[in-house]
Amino acid sequence: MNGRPSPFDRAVRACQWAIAGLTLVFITAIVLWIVHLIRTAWRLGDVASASIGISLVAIPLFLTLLGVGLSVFWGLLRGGDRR
Amino acid sequence: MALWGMVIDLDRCTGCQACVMACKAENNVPAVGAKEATRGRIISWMQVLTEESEERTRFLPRPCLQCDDPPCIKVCPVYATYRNPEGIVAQIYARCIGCRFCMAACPYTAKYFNWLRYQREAPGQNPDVSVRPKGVVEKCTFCHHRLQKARERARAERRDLAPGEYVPACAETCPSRAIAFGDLSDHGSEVARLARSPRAFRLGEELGTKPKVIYLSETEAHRRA
Amino acid sequence: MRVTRRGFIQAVGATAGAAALVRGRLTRAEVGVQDFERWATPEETAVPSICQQCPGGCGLIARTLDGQLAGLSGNPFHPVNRGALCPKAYGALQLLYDPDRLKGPMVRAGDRGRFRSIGWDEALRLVTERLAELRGKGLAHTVAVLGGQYRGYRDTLWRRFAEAYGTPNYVRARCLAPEHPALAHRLMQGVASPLGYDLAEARCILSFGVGLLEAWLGPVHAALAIAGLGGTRERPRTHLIHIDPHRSNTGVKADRWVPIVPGTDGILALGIANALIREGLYDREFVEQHTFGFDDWTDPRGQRHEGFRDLVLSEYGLLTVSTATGVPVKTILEIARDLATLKPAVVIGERGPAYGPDDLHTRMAIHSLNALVGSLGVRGGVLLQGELPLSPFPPVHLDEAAKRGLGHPRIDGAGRGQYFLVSDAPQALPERILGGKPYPVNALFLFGTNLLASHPAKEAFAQAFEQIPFIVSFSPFLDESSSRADLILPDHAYLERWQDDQVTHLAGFTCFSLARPAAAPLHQTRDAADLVLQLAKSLGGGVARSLPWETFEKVLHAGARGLYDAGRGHVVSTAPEESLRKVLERQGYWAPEFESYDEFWNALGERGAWWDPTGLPVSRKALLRTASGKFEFYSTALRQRVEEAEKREGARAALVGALGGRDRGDQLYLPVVPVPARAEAGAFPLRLNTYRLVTRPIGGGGNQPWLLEQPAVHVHAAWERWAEVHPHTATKLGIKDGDWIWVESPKGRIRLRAKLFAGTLPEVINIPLFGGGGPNQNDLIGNEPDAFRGFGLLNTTRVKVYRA
Amino acid sequence: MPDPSLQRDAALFAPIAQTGRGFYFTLVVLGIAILWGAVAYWTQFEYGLGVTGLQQPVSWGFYVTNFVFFIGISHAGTLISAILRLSKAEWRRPITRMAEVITVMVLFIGAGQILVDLGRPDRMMNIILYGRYQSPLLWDATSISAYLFASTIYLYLPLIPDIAILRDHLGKHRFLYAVLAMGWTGTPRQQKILNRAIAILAIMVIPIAVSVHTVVSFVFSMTIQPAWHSSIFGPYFVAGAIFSGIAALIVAMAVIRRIHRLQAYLKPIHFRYLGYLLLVMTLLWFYLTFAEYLTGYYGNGPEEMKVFWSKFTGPFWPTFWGMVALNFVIPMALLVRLQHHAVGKTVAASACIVAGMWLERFNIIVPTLSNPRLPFPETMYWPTWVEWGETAGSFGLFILFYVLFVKFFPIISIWEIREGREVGLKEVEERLLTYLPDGTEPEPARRHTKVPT
Repeated sequence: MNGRPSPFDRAVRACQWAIAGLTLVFITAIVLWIVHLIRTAWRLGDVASASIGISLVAIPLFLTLLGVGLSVFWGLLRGGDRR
Repeated sequence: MALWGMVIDLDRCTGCQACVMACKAENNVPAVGAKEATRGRIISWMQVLTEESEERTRFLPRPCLQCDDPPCIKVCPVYATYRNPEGIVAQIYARCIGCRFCMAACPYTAKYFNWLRYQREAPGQNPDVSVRPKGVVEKCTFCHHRLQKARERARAERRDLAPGEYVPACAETCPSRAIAFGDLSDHGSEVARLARSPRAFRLGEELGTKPKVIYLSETEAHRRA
Repeated sequence: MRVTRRGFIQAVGATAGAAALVRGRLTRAEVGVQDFERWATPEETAVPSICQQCPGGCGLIARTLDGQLAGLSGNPFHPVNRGALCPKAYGALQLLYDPDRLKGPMVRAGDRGRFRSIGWDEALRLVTERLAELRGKGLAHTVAVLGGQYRGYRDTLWRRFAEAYGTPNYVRARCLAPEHPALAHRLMQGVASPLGYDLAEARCILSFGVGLLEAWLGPVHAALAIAGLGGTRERPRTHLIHIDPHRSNTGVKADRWVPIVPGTDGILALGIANALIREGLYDREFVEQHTFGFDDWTDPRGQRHEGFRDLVLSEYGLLTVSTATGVPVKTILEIARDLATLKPAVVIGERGPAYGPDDLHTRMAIHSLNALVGSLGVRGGVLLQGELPLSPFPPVHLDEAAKRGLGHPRIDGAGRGQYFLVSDAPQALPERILGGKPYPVNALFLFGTNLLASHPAKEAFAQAFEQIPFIVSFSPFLDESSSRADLILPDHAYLERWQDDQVTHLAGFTCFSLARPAAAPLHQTRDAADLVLQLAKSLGGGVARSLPWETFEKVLHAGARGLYDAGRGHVVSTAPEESLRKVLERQGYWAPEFESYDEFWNALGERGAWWDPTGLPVSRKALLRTASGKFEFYSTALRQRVEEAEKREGARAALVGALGGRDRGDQLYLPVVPVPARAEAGAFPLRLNTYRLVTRPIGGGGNQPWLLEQPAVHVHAAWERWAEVHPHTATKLGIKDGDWIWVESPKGRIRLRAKLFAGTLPEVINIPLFGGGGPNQNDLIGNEPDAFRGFGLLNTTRVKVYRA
Repeated sequence: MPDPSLQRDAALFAPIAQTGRGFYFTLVVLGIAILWGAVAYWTQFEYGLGVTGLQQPVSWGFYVTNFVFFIGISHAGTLISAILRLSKAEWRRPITRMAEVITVMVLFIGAGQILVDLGRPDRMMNIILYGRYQSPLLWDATSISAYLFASTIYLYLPLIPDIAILRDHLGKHRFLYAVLAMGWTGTPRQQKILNRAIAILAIMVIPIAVSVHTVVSFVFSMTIQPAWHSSIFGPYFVAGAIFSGIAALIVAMAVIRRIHRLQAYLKPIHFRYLGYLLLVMTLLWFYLTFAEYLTGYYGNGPEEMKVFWSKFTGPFWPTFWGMVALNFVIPMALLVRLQHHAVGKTVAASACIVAGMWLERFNIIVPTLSNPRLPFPETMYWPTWVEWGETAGSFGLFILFYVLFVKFFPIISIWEIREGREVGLKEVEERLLTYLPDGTEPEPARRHTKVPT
């Protein structure tokens, strides 16, 4: 199957990369939103400590989830042709 | 910076609701109509409650107590309600998303909701106060617009705000002079003096909300029922 | 929220387009030129006016922006309310802008109730023709005027017009007129004008059902006076005792609320008198020197008369009083002791329309307590209401037709026979009009009153109205009465017209309030007073000469000149200025503030009122103007009037019958109320008691949503009509809070919502006074007039209650 | 060429291969429910929240109850499958995916309830632009989005091998399956990556799931209202969530077992084990409820007691005692002896528990709001057709998502079943040995110990 990939396979591959990209965008959006919330709280002199406290847990959590997802994605796609 | 507060003397209050009607006229608070009222959706920023107990009945006019540590502000997800530096808990009608979390958090149930579109532009309304759309929370603002007008007049005359120049509608109209209003941080003001009276007590003192509406009652021995 | 299928599909289709539309509108907010005008800062004025929602006469400041009303507040200068207002005042905003107000004059088209609009000139021409025709045919007396205003120049104007036109029938149909209690005071003290009470200074106030804080004649003025009830360091506490079947706001704020069987206030007063006399607590010095008829006495013809003291001690033992009134003996004793020890004490007996069957003697009995505790002529006691020094108008010019008309007796029989001592007896009108006695009514003017809703005899009035060929109503609304009229000439709302108020019931000081029109008239309405002047001019002859002014403003301008020339009192102004004037006047200096009358008139228009705080007629000489110069328990004035009536109509005079019959002998003239037999329950076991809410304006306020939405504080009710049932009675009848119940009386039944309320006696059902359409208390209260004064008895109806 | 091993698991492909008349009938029924919900929400959007039964003191009602209820049900999935996977309980194989699907589908509905409850839904962006992290609502938003993302990946990863099988052997949806299979060819290296990722996720999902429902309880316990402001709310909500989660799972299992005739895979032993787990949770829930109300009762604070008596004897007694009956009395009666009719008993108990837990959330939210501190007049909250409609719509939508998932993907994980057959038996045997003292040899099993199936 390692001849030139048929248009069907190329479309499938494109979709898969799109899904991976979407996941990446989704998680970075959430992280950026949390950072924005912290900045707002800081700017308004609101109780910024609460927001920072939560984000200390939330941001790494999202990043690790992203990591797991992308690692699986990378592993499966890359591993495919080097059987 | 001023710290606006109010003292309501329950021994003088006769429960006539002049404060309620003055507040509605001043702030364009709508009359929600018969059907909505029977469904329990009357909007009444200042509401006179009746405390019944064995030995006696007591009228309790309850505006928003403008707490210094308001439980309603912490829970708002969009900064739509905040405590301004002068101690008045304000409401941004344009930002409120209507999640009603602040209504659930307020221990005095002093916040009201526009369940339907109750108020339209109508003649006889006070142009200084905006009419609230449907789906937002509204509350007593100590007639904040009067403070702004009084401050503008004071600034135009290049002088400080005189005590008693800014008085909310309810304090101005109370026929038994039960409502005193002024700057709590000014030690000499009448409000501060009354707040130190032995008859003074605060509603829900143990909740730590530090309300700035202080009640006076001779027989405070009768705590809430 | 009807959602139709088509609506829904349209909506789904529309959502796609909605986003684009919103997008478009936001970017392109074009600003038209006319927007700039709208945003220019409006021209703001603060016009003093007078609140007409109750007879209190409080001063208002109407804030208008570019002529449109934007808010109301109390007039800080006005002595009646000092800047405070009651809840009703704010109803004015919704009254003025009520969409149901009549836009212009209407004339009946076809049968009653159907109207078509008409021009002002044509309408006035109709009225003038009819009046001129009646006057021409010598039937001037058959025109009747039913007025709802009992003081002020509007009332004087109507009275002058009626007199000049030639009809004796200017009947004032207003339940809350202070004229009723004044009669008892006149018979016992000989004073002509109504009495005032110095509540602010009194240390003990005993009120017999007087709604000080929610009804009577000025809740705001009373609240300001007794709000200091709690007393301060330098002034001890004032003790308020409130005797009323229903625990109203006054009952709650009182130190002691005494529930009582409705209609038995007089008997309780005599019980208290008994306790005072038996324990020797009464003011011995005052009674001996300044009263007459207290002890037994013999008249010049040698006839022995029993005194008030022995009568009270013999017939009004505390036990009999307690059983009749439902008030425990211990309470009566305690009230008597409070009254005697806390000086100065004042007793107020002004319940409003009527106390019960024997209303005159009840009020005399209550007022006699004032004598027993010696509160006449004492600071904190009873005051005499001073006279307003308004300039007197020239006497009415009676031409031939007027003299002939005035010769006829009044249609309601006031001033003759049974109603000899009374000036208005509206209750008697219906059957006299229906019966055509003494003559049929050809034309009726309705001004400021809605009898077909607010009067117990409303059904009878409705039939009477059918008989009257020509009815003109000045009501600004299409209410029950005006809808039966032939012609409606809608009056301005009170914020749109010139208005004056001569408040009568205050703490002694005299006050004349003046209101300029605050807002431009919204619709094609005209001031009723101007119309009267216009009618007088068009009728010509004596009528035109008696009412020479073109507009009502001129009338006020002419009348107020007396204040300027009086040489005392001043236009109200800021507090420091007032106190300075008070100091000066106490030392006898009085400096005129204005050079010319026009300046005075403009200042009066700017600040809203004129008053004379000093010269309170408190001295005993001023208060006791009877023939004997003393407080008369045994009213010689009443006996003299009775003898006069008997001379004219023979032994069986109607007046004697009304007072209780010859067999009562001396008790006819003594403040003594016969103890009624304890009636057994019968078909209607419960008693009906009506009371006025502080949020119910005159006329019911049917068109003021704010007031209808939060009517009361002691029960939770909104927009609905309710009856208060005592919890014990409710459990006996199986009624829960909030159920619909039928309240039935011999006259009729209405369906109300039940509210459980413990603030009453178990056998009493309380219904607040509702105005306007829908089931109201007048469907229950029978047409049972007070035999002597002709006014309807509101609390003698017996009812029964059952689940709806 | 039918692969012999596929032939054995043909029943697992059945739902995807053919779509019977029943499928379309359920679609119609669900469509009606969703339409009612849509009309209800459109009316509310048009006229405002006034069309519901909500009123002045009771500002929250059905929608917030639904929010807590659906987020509660979402704990069925990842939490249970993660725990079973980590504890290597072999009987988990047919259950895990079913549970994970419940989680992912119901999370969308749960989060949606908050948006339905907003007075101004057109200003939703304000939460993004002017968000304030101090509000528990935003904690909810964060933890729910984390849980949603984690459980979606946790559902998707074990699904990849099955999608690969479908891609190779099923004619339908080739492109969809090709994309979603991520080029899975079953090589040992890919297998290793997948197993490692699933193991990591299984560990991560448990704390996230627990955090979600603790934070949902913070929406109430962070306020100072009577009967809300208590420290037991965190564990109480998490226990309640797991409790209602398992019940929902059992109901789902029973329905799928009957419709798609998977009796061979979902055997009574699964229901019995889940039944025992349910019994434990019933007791735990009762213990926490008892602790909460006893604390309130014994403390005897005036506001607390007002709410307490309004639940026990006041206007809310039907919902309160209904909850106790549905959550404790009936499940105890049914789940104690599961020797016979295990399936019937557990499903009945689970249905009661699902209803009971909805009532429990209602009992927490509405009574406290109906009894404000100050002496306001009594009010009674009654839902209107809009609220019933929205609830029906939510259930309809959830079931629709579920049915569509079953139509496109195997509801029971094929490769795990196969792995169980080939690897599972030997591996369990070795593992059992490791538990026994060293060097013991497996003796032949004695015949008379009867193993319940």
